Amino acid sequence: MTFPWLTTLIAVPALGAVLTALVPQGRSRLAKQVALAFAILTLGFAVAVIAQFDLGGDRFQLTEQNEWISALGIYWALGVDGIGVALVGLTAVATPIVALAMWPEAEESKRDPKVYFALLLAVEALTITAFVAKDLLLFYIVFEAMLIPLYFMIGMYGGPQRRYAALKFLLYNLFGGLVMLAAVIGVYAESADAGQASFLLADLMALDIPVETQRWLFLGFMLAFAIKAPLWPFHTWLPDAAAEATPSNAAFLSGVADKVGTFGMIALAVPLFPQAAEDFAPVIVALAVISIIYGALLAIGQTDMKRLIGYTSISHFGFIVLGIFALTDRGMTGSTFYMINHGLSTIALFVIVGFMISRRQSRLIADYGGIQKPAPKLAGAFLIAGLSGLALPPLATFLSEFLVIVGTFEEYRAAAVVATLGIVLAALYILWLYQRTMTGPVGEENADTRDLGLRETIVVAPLLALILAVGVFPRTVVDVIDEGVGPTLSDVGVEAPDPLVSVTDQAAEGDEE
Amino acid sequence: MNPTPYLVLATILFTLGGAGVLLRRNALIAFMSVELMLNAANLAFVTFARMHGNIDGQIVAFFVMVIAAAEVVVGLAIIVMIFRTRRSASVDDASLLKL
Amino acid sequence: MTLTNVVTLGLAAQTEGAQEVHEASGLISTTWLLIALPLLGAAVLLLGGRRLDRSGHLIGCAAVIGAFAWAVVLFVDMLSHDAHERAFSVPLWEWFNAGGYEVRLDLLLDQLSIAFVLLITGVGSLIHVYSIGYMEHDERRRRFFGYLNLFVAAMLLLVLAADYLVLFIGWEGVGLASYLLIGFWQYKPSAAIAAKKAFVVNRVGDMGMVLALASMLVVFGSTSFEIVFAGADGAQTGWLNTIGLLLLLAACGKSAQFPLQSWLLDAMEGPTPVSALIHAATMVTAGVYLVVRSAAIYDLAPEARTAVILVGTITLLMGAIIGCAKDDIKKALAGSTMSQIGYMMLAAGLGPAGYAFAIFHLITHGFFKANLFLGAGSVMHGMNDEVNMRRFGALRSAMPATFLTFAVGYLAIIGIPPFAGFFSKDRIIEAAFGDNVLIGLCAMIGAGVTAFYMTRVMLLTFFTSKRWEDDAHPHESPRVMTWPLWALGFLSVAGGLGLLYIGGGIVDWLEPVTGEEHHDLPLPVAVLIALTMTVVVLGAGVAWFMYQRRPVPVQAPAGNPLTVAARKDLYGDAFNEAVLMRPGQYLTRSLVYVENRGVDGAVIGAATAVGGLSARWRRWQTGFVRSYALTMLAGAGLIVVAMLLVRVP
Amino acid sequence: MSLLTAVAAQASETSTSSGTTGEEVLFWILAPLAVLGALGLVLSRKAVHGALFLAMTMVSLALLFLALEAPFLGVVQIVVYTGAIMMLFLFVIMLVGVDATDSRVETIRGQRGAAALAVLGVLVLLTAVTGRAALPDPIGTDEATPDGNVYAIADLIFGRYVWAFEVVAIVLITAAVGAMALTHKERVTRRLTQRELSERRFRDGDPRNAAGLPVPGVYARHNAVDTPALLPDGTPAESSVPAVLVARGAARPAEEFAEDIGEIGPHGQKPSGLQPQGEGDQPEGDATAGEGGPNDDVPADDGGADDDGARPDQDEADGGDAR
Repeated sequence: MTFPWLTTLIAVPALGAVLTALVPQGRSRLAKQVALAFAILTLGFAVAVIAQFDLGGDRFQLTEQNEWISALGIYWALGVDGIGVALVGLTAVATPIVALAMWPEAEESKRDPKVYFALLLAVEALTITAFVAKDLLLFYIVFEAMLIPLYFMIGMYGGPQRRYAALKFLLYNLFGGLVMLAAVIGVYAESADAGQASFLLADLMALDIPVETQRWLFLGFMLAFAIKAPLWPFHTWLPDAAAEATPSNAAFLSGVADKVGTFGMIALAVPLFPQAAEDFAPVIVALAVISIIYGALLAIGQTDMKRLIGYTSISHFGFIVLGIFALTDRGMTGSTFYMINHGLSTIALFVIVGFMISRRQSRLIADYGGIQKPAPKLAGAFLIAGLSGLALPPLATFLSEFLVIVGTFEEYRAAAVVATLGIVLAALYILWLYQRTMTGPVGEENADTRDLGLRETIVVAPLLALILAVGVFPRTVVDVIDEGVGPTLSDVGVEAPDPLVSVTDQAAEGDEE
Repeated sequence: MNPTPYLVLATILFTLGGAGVLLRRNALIAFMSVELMLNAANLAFVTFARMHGNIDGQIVAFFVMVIAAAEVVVGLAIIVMIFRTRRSASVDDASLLKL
Repeated sequence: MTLTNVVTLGLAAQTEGAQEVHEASGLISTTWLLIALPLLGAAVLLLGGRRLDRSGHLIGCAAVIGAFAWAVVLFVDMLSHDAHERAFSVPLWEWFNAGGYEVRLDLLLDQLSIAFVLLITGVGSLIHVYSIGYMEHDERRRRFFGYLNLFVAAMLLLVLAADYLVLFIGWEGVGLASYLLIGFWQYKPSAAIAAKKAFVVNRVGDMGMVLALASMLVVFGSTSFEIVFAGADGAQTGWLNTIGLLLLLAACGKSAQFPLQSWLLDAMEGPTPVSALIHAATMVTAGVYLVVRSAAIYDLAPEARTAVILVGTITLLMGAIIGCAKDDIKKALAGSTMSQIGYMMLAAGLGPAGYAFAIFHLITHGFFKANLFLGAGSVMHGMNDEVNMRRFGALRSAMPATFLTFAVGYLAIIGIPPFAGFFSKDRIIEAAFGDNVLIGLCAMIGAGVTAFYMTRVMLLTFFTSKRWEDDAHPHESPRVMTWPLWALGFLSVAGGLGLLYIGGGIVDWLEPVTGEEHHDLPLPVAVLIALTMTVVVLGAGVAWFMYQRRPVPVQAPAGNPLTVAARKDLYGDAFNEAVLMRPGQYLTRSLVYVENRGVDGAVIGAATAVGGLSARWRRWQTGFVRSYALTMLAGAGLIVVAMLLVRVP
Repeated sequence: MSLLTAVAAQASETSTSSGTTGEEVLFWILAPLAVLGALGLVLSRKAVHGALFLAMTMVSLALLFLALEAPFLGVVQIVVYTGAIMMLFLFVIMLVGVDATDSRVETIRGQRGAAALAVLGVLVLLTAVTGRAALPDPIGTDEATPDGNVYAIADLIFGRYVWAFEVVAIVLITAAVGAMALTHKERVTRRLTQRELSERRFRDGDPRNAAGLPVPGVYARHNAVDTPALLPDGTPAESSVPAVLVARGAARPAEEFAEDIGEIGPHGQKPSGLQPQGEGDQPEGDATAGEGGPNDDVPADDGGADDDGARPDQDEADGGDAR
């Protein structure tokens, strides 16, 4: 038997969470170091997993399958395709960075910081599990279980309204999760009807579910994912959570954990119910376009920096969902790529805003101004992160946004045209934020703002470097993702359209003449 | 003899026990009414056991009695506890279940 | 409309596809160095930290001058090839391949791009040198040079790209550099706002670019020049028009053409060398480059080309009118830039008849407008950064070098032979007449107005009487600033003649890329030239009468309605504010309201409703055991009833 | 006991010959008794009466069990249920107050009507079901119990149901331990010595009671503990009657006593002190608050006889009697 890489990849952060929690009270520094060490160790294992991913190999690799509850057909089944491996990479990269970014944050509340770090590792383990789960029930369990540590992270450490935000977050996601549970059971019942009752995704995808049933089940799944992702009009929990959670927590939440929602759309909702996905695609595309514009407009109207970034995430999630439900190769590849890039850039934005807040103790934009002068490095990092937020080439976000728009344009012209409005609005909200916080005359209270320290530089530099490097050399990442998207779409029965004018044909005609 | 009269008797006793639980405020009487209901159920079990010629019903009745004994022990202990602190054996006084 | 005659002619004149592109070898394969040098310079300067503060400007200049030198080497190498063998592709690496859409980061070096490369690096080098003096007292000079280098790198990528998507990287890169440089003095709120405005307006253009790229992908399955141009023949005209219009939208944004012109005047908040390099000589002409580069598409898209002509014509008149009314010397020049780019657009819209002239005018304009801006910068430098021309006057003796070079630029822009502008602009006016008399007349009137506002600038600044502020002590700028002025002055004199007649001239040079075609003119060329010259002299004369013969008030007079409108940029900003910003703000505010009260309110309302209902229903939970027992009994009874009812007989 | 076995023997004898009248006679005697007992339980005002009624029902049922060929259960019913469990009930009733009478006033609005409705509904429903079912004549358990009922039951309990049996055993043990844990009272303070008690009486009690409470019933004729002592001026010493009796309303009022002795003192008109005190809602007040100091050394929760019968309506009734 081969080494269970994926199980190990899950076990390492889980073990880290337990060990961090076991560190004696009061030795918070040690707890943080343990947590960071395990996060880095996880990154190491993730790198090993990515290195073993064989381009052009099987669709799902490094698979493991052990019976868990055999009577019900539940398995501990893991495996990664291109999409999964990319997102695992994102999670593994993000966690140590977020852990380092939250270094002093946990102390600001009066609670023991070790819990915060233990919870972070727990979320990491659950998120990775969600990305590699090949059993529907396993996915569902981690999808829901993830809410628990996140709930406590928001509710215990955060702003003055944290309890409200945490409760709202929990209720929204729980509601979606419960509807999804019904759909999960529905799928299971279908598989039982078909003979062998199983939660194994491979078995479920082979099912031939009647269209009418598909539609209901699809809606059940989509509701959960749309809340998680979040899609308009199920989004209102995110700005509250983003505003009230600590910055690094907000970063991890919207940068990584929420990707489970969009991942679920690609990996579950679409391939399990291809017919229903096609039927509902226009509706979801419309919602996604509304999300893009609505999120962007609301971001412009915000006065609170973290809330603003929360709304930008809604806009960006709109792009991701748009690309997925355009149901084109480029769109879906772009969306998956977008997930990675949005993760990186949102984490960067939240983290940097967190640095600003830690200096000034205020989330309000109006309290800042002219920071560029006392803290040029901070401003520069903020600008680059912001530019990646507004998808400036050659930063990585550009390519993904472009692919999404292109992929959508192939199928839904009007939606793509409206979505491009989003890139104008993105420039507006990011640059206006930059203008109001970083430029202009320096107020007295901001005159001696500290510039980025060593720890902060270590946090920000790899993020920005990654954003740039992936943008300039995106080939490998895109290839890996494309590897996963192709089979997913062929599950749905979508073929990449031929261009209207094929140059090679023409050349052939020319030769004939 | 046909089992029907036994069952009707069991029904009547059961209902009277239910009435006792619902109407009496004295915890002890309510409790005894519960015992009455259990007994009625036992009667039905035994009747059916005889009807079917299968004494498993008697076994169930037996277990019911044992469990009832255990229940009485704990229940009475609770009543005594409540009485000690609240000086009352009225079930209505123990209405702290609501907020 | 008579413009449609272009269609048939354009189709007839269609050259046999683009020239063949060769794989680069030898020297040419090092084209990437052109981009790498300034990019490296930018990286070193921006990441290098304070220890480079002293030497930063030298590194910056070295990077650009090195790139220029290398461009000259490459140019010479190209000359060694046949006229139709001068297009080379320089493969770098495959950028990505998503779902069959492959984009390679390749460069394309051909006659058109080398012309731009030489202009960018050449003028860029001069402006870098000039900036050493201009920014001497700025503590962030290193950063300034870093941004300038970044700009040069991005601009070179723009013109060297062999794929629209790669071009777009450069396109956005110059936008970023422009944003950074306009807002360079970002402690001034006006500069920060102007920078943001420039970026956002450009983004509107980018929408067009992105959609154009998407359309190309749908139609051709690729965005590489090679495939798109080769496939253009077989594509439906509707698609080509769409792509052409979308590209035009992008070009309008970048080149400040109507209706996206409003950012350029505000962009003058940046340091003057920036205005010279980015907002006059190079970046703003990127739109023209885009149109000319996409010749294969526009040749087959008559409606799109008509739109280009219209946009160009409108902008050339608008810019000229705005230029007449501005008292700020840089804004007057900015209006002039708009107007001149309008000429280029107009020429580009004329198709193969005008492409070469558009590029020709673009290059000469690069020379003389950079010259003028740097001269204006030199004046400001000597006058405590004063920009109001009503506070200048009689500076010719105080700043002789600046005066002389500025005068050369002035003569060039108004098109006095044999200065550079005469050759390029006159050709455009001719071509415009060849296409359509109305358009030709507009172009000619534009020339007259140009003469008026440029004479006005000249007179108000260097002639008339002293109207200086009390503490002004005008002095000539240091050598490091005047030397580039002389160089540009020389180019303004000789550039036109040189480009036109040396080695076959620029028109022949570009012919393999742009094609060539001649229209019959309604009037003989000589008559046209004479008419144009008359109009120009008339314009200059009016200005002379208005400003030299009468005293110039320090306070601007109220002026006639046209002046008032021109001072307000012909209500471009007012229009944007009324039609876009106000409703946008209102929309945003109402959406915030809707979000809080509506969407979130619905959710919270639902929660409150459930909560209220629970509070009601809670009363059922009396806490009395007997109530619960009653419920249980009733429930048990109901279950029995249900079982009886559904019992299978 | 011998009577019971005799009846049982007769019953089982009769039952073997199915359809004979012996069983029917037995049933028609015992069934009304059982229903009567149940009614008595539900209707009796005093818990102790209810317990006795229930015992009657249970014994009837035990006999019916015998008739139903379940002699083992019948005996267990008597021994365990009637014998042990009911005794436990009686213990607790004594502990809680043997004289506690229930008020007939319903405090939960609508409970009585709804309960009656539900009970009647269930009764009609169940009797309709059981009464209308055409049940076959019983097979009888003879074949299932070749060696007799007890052997067969033992066989099942220690065979097929041994697992359940063991679990039930654990439940019983747990219940026993649980009951002990629940009723066990932890003494948190040291037990006071006699000296300390005495000192405390001086310190915070009424000094008049320093020598201890007066004893009741100086001129007792019977059961004198319910009769208050008289003070030298002829008034009854209210504190001389145990508070428990006062709370139950079992103390003799002063008037009655005065009538007995033929004359009454000037202060004898105030019998209120001997009336049950306070409201049922404040049980503590009943025991101690009424008289203040004198009862302080009786721990408030020390199993004193009290009950919730001390309700206003009953107060009035008793007061009316007294007048």
